[in-house]
Amino acid sequence: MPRNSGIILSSRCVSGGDIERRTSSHAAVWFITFPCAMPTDNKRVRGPEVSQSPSLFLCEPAGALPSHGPRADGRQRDQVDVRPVFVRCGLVSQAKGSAYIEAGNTKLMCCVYGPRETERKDETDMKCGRLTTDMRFAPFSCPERGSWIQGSQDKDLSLMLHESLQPAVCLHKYPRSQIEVNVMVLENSGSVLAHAVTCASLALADAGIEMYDLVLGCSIRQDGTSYVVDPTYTEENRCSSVSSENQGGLTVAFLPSLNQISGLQSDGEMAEETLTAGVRTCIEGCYKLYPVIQQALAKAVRKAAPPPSES
Amino acid sequence: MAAGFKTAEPLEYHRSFLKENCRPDGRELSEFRTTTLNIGSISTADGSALVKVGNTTVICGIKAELTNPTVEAPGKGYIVPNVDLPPLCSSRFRPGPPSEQAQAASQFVADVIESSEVIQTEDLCIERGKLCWVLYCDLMCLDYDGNLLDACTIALLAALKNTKLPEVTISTETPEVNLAKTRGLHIHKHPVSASFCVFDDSILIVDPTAEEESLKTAQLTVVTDEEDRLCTVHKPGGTSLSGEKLQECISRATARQREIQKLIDKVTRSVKTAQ
Amino acid sequence: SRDELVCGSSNVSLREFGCEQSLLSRPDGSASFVQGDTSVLAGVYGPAEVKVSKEIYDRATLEVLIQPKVGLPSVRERSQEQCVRETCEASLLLTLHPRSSLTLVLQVLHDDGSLLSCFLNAACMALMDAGLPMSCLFCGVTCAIDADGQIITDPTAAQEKESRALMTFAIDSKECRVMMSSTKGSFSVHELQQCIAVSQKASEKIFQFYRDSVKRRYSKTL
Amino acid sequence: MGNVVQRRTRGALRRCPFEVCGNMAGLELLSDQGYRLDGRKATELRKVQARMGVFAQADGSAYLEQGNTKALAVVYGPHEMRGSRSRTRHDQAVINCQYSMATFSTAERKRRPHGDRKSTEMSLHLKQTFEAAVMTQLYPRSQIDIYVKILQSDGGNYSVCVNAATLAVIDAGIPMRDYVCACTVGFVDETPLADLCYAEESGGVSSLALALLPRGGQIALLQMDARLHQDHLEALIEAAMTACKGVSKVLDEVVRQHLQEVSVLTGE
Amino acid sequence: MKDTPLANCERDFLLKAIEEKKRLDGRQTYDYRKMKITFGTDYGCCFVELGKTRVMAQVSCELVAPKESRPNEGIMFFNIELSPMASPTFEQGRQSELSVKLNRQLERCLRNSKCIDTESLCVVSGEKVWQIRVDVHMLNHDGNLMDAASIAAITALCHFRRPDVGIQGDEVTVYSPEERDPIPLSIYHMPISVSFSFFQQGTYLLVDPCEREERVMDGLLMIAMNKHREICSIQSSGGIMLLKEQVMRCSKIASVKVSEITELISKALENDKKARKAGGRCGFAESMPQERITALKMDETPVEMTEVTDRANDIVQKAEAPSQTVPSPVVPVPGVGQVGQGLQNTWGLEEEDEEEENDNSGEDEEVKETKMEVEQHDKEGSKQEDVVEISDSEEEEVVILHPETPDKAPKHTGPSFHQKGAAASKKKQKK
Repeated sequence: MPRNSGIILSSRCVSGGDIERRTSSHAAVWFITFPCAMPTDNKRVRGPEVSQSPSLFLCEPAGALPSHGPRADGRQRDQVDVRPVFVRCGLVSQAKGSAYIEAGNTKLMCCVYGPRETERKDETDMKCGRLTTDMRFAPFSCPERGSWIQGSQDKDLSLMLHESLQPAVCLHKYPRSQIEVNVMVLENSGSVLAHAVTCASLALADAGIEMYDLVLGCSIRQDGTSYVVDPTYTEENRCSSVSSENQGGLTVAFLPSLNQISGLQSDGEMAEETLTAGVRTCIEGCYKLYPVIQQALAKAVRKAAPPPSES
Repeated sequence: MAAGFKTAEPLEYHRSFLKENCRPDGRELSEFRTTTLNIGSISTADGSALVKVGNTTVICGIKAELTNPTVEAPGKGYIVPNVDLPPLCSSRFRPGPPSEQAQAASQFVADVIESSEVIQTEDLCIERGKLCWVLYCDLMCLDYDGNLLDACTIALLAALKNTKLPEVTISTETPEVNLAKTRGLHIHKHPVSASFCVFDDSILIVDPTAEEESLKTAQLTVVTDEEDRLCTVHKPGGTSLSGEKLQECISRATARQREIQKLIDKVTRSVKTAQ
Repeated sequence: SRDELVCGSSNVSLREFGCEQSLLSRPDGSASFVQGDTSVLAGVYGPAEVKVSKEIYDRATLEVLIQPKVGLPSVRERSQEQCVRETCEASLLLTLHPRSSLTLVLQVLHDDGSLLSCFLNAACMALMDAGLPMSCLFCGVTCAIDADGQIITDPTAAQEKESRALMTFAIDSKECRVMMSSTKGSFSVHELQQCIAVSQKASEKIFQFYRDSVKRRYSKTL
Repeated sequence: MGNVVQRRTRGALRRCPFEVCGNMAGLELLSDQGYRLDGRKATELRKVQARMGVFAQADGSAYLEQGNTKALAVVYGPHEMRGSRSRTRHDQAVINCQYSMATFSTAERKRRPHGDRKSTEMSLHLKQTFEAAVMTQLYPRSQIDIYVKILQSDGGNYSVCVNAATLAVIDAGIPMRDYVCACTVGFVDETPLADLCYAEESGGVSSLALALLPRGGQIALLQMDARLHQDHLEALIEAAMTACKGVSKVLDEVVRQHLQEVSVLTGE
Repeated sequence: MKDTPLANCERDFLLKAIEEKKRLDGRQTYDYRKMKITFGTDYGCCFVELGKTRVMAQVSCELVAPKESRPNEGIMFFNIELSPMASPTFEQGRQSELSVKLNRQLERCLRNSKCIDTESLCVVSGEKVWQIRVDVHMLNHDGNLMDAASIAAITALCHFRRPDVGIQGDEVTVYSPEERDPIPLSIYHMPISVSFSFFQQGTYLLVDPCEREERVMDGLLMIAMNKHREICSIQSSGGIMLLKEQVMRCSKIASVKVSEITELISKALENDKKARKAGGRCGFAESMPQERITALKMDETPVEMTEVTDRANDIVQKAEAPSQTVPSPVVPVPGVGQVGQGLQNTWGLEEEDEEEENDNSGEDEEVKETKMEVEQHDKEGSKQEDVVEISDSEEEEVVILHPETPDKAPKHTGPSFHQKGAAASKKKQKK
């Protein structure tokens, strides 16, 4: 799942665990220093060795989320209540195809370059094109500042994105070439992977890459007996109930007109029936999204090649 | 036909326009592209701004974190600007560590901050020798169509003006952060840059596009503040320019500074009144 | 006004400087340049075979590497490399060697102020030593403006630290115009123009030095 | 925080092993009675146990234990050159070695299994040893890969790797000039100690690693750390050579044993 | 850059010469090339010339936290930088085999032999210790880099002075050289590496191989020793097979060479100390040869300042003053502003706002935006959806699903891209 809390917390330990800080009495801030032989990034302007997010020092720590009643943004629980989506194609002048998606506060951009010659000759496939995906988070996209250097989470997400998109793209039509999909998360407010899939498929379509169908993504968060669709960052990272039963997240990539699932990713612990119900909910969510994406694409096409009657 | 000419002989194509004192996109030689500014759009950042100069788009997000000041400068905080040119913004950039251009841009932004004293690092000190702020100014290009440096400086300045720091009190030796109480940064100067390209060793054009940049023989960036003082005159090599030509650029840069400062001020005010 | 102070100032001088060419056996051209205590060693390789990824079809690819004395090169060195490279590119006739590579390596031996100008001077001497065709020569001059508004040319590290603004220019030998400019601190337009004028004057001295050293080398007498 | 290993899931950067190494300086490495920490005599080797042909997919493989140091060696090849073709030698085979240590092989968890200076150097040394021992000229324009992994480290990593790799190369049927046997020896109280364990290695003993082709008494690799007076060098090398010859006997036995087993299986 | 391969006849020639006990530069088998040791302006900077091989070492120090396992010891860090200046085959920032080999050998030679008292580098136990960093830069590669590097590194360490520190309570003050004289490192002994190259399966042996010889050799044996005849490290490299006797012979030669080199280093250090005491200038500028035609020096020269001010004034005055009219920016919604009348961009997050402007001014503008809102139907949860398009002109394409539901989502506190939502709904009302 996108940046789940475990990873974020452990990467925070880079700047020193706060437990140690709070128990130390003789120094204002207790930082851990590392032996200096550690390789440093000399291709960027360097700041201090370590720094900590102010959120670690909050006066009153944020409480747990309620597990019932309406959600923080007013949406409904246990219903296919997706956030309003704002989509647009063809924003980046330099790219072959591009798309921007905004769902709640989650903001993503995707650019598609290619098809072009493969970079490495030994990877050239004579029969089939190569699809490469790269998903990155802007350093300011999450509540905690991220590093410029791509972490394993980003690579993991890139791979999942790749797996969700590949079945939809007619790669056999692009022999010996590669198609690059770059996704940049500008603001992470949950359900990043799902929206990245949608955004990337839209950008691919905008680039005129032949596809069997659009790929739409939707995710849910199961929290005990209830679930939330299209969870926000806080909903993703904070669980309200104590029991670990049926706690987890699920992201589905779906080809709506073929009615096929191209990618499914789940984490946490869920019962079999909960999971199948979750998949069904996600598909429903995708169908809600479908007309919006279709409209945006139609608009982009109309703009690129206006029908002769208009001109 | 024109498209073919443009692809085959890009230099001749541009020359034929410059002869007529205009440019392929219809601008005059000393005309900037439309500059659009949007501030505060990233809620996860402490300050943010999105700037578009023509097609070139740069987003700046500022994140403030707490750290110890250095032993050499116990009363100072840090500002860490970094420019990233991800492969997303143009096909000319490859994934991997920052390219030379990105590194040079990062250094340029760092130099502008230091030379102009837009923010005095003393303002970022919370307790001398113990605790201070570090402002990570991460600039990311989303669409590269030339004139990266101008877009970066505007984005940085607007984002800094938009930045709100929470109040920090030190009680019993540990800092306490109060998110409810925030304050803005004290912006001492308003440095704004103007970039120029030299064409065929003599013709000066303003605000070059990516295509114009690839055909240039020299590039020049002048940064001025509201008191008409120069903060940076950055010309990394290329064909030579006389003092007179430089003076022309400086005059244009001064006018540009006024224009942009007014834009930033107005947009910042519009946010305040809206709240 | 402040601008009047400049004339007759005793600070406006260049420290003693020296240069030795062809001092390394491996590079195709090499030079060490000394300005006061600041010294830089430069080595040039090329024209030679170029990596396919860096090949340019109509001219040579110039690569400039700056090696700091302590630690690894950082972003600051990258920016200086860019300045030196683009200056060299403008003066070298790169189109005479298409699809080939030129490498210029600059090693800091000691930094006592005016380092960037020393880089430029060492680079120019090394390029000359390598016998690469150039359309003009170039030299670097650093000017500092101290707290009283006085101009100091070729400042030492201590003077640089005290100064309010610092400017380094590369001046070409053909028309004595500004090829490169890199500044720090804030200053007025007047100050900028004065520093350019001073640098142009100082460049005459350095070009004369270039000429003398070349003359000495080819006259084969001491 | 710099480029920490990016291809792996990151954990916390700071952590302490449960057992922090105590100071070994106070320990007596050689008792008055002439016994070492683990009860061996000065010239006694640790128990060597080995098995050949542990992997089916590899061309040759071997597992070797020397006391508590355990290593696994795998050989692929000779095969066509892979990777950069520029390294191809027209007159001999290229030997490619990679040395790595399992993250759990040491008392403190190892952060980088391979790729740091020390293990790169170890790979280089292995390569050098086997270039000398393998008859590379028989396989021009080809490549032989030797991968060695330390599963548990208790001193003498280099020697154990060499011994394990020798068996693996033999298992792969690649002709060698002779067995290459390696041993680490130390020098305490004017006495050379054979086959050092970790406690002895870290106890400030000057140690010498030597790889020997026993039949001709040729030294394929010689490496020494820490200070030793020149006059003692000869005795130390002599001790190392004797120890290596001891190892070679064990290896020879292992090979013969293995051959017998195989021939029984094939019914000859 | 690729290295030029050695021609077969050149290789044969070199090997033949070695067989005949002759070397290209006229040396004997066991001779070192001419060695020159000079120092830089500051402490801890040493240049070593070994024939044409040139190496520079610089020592620096920094206060850092110690390693957890050794809280009372300073840290030594060695780095040999194979600068591309030394040889075209060296690449910047790449860990080549050679660089690993040299770095490890130097570490073994200087760190593992414990030649420096690291305990004296401790300032506050467990908190602050000195880290001594030795950077060795290869400037010209003409063979035997290891010996040159080891000599440069140990000489630079001997030459280095670290700043004095004072401790009051838990505060550490670092004194500048003006306040208190800097302190030299305490060095127990000086290990020096001596390299032997072997040819023709170990039949022939040469000391201090030059670059050409290194290219035809079979292997190398490096022995590091100090003048007390203590061996600090031995390392054989390259696929050679040595006999015990050869190793013993090499160690004997090494002990002779090491005492000679140690002598030379001490003399050089002595001379430098004298020169510094006498207050004379030292450093790189002084070591530049005067008698060569390739070198020239010029004394301090004044720069004529005539006309400088006039010229500057002239340029400034002649220049056109910047125009005083400042175009007024357009701020359609809070948080967004635009200035300039140039071409329109394709990236138009805010274009609906612009569009509004255009509507008012009556400009015919191509609109390229889509604004959509997905809204959940009323709480009954009916899953039906019908798309309603409420745009009567081709330019304006605003699609709202379920327009009867009031705008529920864009109730954002704080500015966001979403203000466009507000702009769009405003427009809807206008209609």
